[in-house]
Amino acid sequence: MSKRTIIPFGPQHPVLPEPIHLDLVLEDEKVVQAIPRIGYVHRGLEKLVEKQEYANMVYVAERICGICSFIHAQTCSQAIEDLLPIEVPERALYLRTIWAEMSRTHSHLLWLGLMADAFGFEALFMHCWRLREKILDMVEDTAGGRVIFGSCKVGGVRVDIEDAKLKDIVIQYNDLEKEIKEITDVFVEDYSVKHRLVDVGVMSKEDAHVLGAVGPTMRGSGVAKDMRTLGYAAYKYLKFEPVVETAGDCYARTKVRIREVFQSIDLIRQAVAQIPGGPIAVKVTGNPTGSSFQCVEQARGDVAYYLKANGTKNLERFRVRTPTFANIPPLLKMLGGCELADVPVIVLSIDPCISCTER
Amino acid sequence: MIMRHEDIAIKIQPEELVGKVSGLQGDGCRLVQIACSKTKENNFELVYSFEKDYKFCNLTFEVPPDAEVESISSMCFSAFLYENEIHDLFGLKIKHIAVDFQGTLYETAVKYPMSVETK
Amino acid sequence: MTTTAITAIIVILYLIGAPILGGILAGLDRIITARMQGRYGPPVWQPFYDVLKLMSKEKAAVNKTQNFYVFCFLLFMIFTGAVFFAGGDLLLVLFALTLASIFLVLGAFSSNSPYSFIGAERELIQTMAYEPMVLITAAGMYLATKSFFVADIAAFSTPLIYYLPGIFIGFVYILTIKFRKSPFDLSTSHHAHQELVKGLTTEFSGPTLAMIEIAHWYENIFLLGIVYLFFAFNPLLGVIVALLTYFLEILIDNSNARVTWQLTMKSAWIVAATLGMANLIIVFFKLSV
Amino acid sequence: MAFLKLAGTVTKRMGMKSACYMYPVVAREFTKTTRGHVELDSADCIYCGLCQRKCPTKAIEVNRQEKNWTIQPLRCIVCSGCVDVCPKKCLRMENTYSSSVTSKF
Repeated sequence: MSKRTIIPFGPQHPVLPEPIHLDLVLEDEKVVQAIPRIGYVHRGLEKLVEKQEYANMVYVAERICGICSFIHAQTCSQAIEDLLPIEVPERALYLRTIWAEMSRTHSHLLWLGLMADAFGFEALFMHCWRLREKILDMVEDTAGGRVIFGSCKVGGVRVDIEDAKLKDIVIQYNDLEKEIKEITDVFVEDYSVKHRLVDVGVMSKEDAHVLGAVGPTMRGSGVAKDMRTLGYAAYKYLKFEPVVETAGDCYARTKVRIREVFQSIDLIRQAVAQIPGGPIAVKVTGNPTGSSFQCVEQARGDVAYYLKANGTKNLERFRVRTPTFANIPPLLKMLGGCELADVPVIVLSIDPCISCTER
Repeated sequence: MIMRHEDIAIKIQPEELVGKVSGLQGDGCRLVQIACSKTKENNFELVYSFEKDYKFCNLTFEVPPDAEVESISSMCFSAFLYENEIHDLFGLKIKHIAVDFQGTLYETAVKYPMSVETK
Repeated sequence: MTTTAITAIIVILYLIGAPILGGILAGLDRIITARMQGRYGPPVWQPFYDVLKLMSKEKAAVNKTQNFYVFCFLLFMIFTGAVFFAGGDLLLVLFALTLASIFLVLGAFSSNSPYSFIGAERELIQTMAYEPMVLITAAGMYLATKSFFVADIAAFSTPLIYYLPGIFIGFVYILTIKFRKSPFDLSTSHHAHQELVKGLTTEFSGPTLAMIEIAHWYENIFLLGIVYLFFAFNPLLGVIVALLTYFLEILIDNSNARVTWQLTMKSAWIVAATLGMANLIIVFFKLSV
Repeated sequence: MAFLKLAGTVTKRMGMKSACYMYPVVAREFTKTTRGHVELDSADCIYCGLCQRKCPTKAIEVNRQEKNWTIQPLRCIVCSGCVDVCPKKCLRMENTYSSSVTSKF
């Protein structure tokens, strides 16, 4: 018999990191329906191909998202290399892998912090970001930028990491691993945290598949799919298994990301141990033709690039499907029937990046 | 990893789309993305990407700009966002979208900024 | 000097001192919290700067009654503390406290914003959650000292904590709700970083918000006053325990997520029913035999 | 059931140095590779305009006749693309951020 209230949630809301608008239809504190609305930060980056040379599109791609920046640049470069076509030197592939995994660890720590903030745990939030800062320092030391790495280009990478520095990264990660463990244990074991995460926003394996969820959102529901298995960059030489949890709730998605942080650290160790010497880039000549389709695993899920070229220095079509875009329909499914207090937790559990989504 | 679109593309006719998609759905394929682009002849080329066990398959077909395409969101609910996006950016009409934003998903300053007319 | 004169001096001291003390406490809270989170934190006077700035802001209210309710909230909060520190009736004190918080809830309801509306509903649920324990505290103090008057309770020669350890723990538990600290900062939190924005106080701004802040300082000092009562046999120990309790609350705030209202309600009542009631029954039999 | 899992960490942190530093009172340390801002050694510059053409945000303006090279720091996205193409290697990437300004251009 309860009265229905509509709560406008966003586009500017303190718990939402980015502008998405949800109209939440409430019965008391129960969400009956959620209607999404995006389009507040559309930047028309896909349209920019008409003005930018294909080599410059790497810079544009990198700025689609401030967090998965490197992997965007990597995917874009991969697609253009595919169109040209050129072979990238081994060392560059390894360096790309190392940077991509560094980007994954910092993205996941950022997300863990935001998640802690969503369930009202300020101290945990600060500590996650304190650890992330150390990774950002390492990134700045190797690539030159803090969140916009700027180290990837068509044909390879722009800067090399000396072997001594690579060893230093592994040493720093070894120390960091213990500190990260100390913090992530709180997510896994603390009573009040579990109270907010377990059985919240449950999505079944079937729903995850049918609704096209990607990344940790999908793997938290028990679908073992990780695009890194495709073997792009140096992943074909590294040993890893997709991280899977079966419960499908926010707790499972959190656990997937926590385990992926450690998996990434392990991948960095493997890559540093195996990295060959040699050149880091090849000369790029000619203009791309044909079309390429790339699927690469970002921290938030797989990103799909569809590039079409016509033999001129400008690409014809630059299509990016970002992970959050694919995760919005599953999000709507999860929001139906949840408590108002759980809305931020569920929205955060897909790791939304609305600016990515709208490009 | 080399994945040329040409290698995984399957050319179909616009009318076949719904049948093909429901077949792929039945096989347990997952919708990866839908992309629209212009062709040299000022037509729209649509690419529906599906994936199963890391094997990709792109359904492609061309339609004239004033054509109407049937939505696949009744089978793949997640298609509704892609279809709204294609409508808002390219101006291609898509019928029977599960959640139709009626052109308000992206309210761009230039209507249909990537359409063939505004070249 | 007569007792009335002394009482009057204490009340005046409270009226002037409580907001200053409460503000400093809030400032220390922010510094300690910052240190716990690995930050520097603001200067200790920051809460005063905040309130002064709020005072200077434009008066923007959704409607006129809102400000009236908030004013009543402040007034009754001061009244609560004044009666308490004057050594008055503990029952009157506790019901005046409830009345004060009801005025704040009314103020939030009157603004018609869905956020403050749900915040107000949650505040009522919270009131329901902590009220049994508050009443048990009063009853326990009465059973132990045979008086409802704060002056008599404070002058009681045996340490009250000796009789009421369970009630003390239970009271500290609900103190987390009253201080609006994690895990129970449901209706409004210090950071405006929850699903209800700032819940109860979303629609208040400028001088009105400053009044709420000042009322909270009065409230905090009064609540720590109750903690002090448990150790009133030794004033120095009482103050130390009150401060330690506040520190404990900060520690709890920094190591807990915000829980749902269902758990708040359940746990507060379980604490009241077990620790509070058991203690009450034991005291009853011990003192009557 | 573990309560207060973070209590140990937060108590430990109380006795430790803050993880933040008081910027700008304490200066920030830049690494050798940090991309801060673009600088020109105008003595070597031949005003070829390659950097202007390569710049993705059109932040650089080169005038060959007047021998003029200007950059709009607020448009620059510090991608270092101009530094890579400069034929005379007279463009440098400094590792300090460009200083704050009060007006846009």
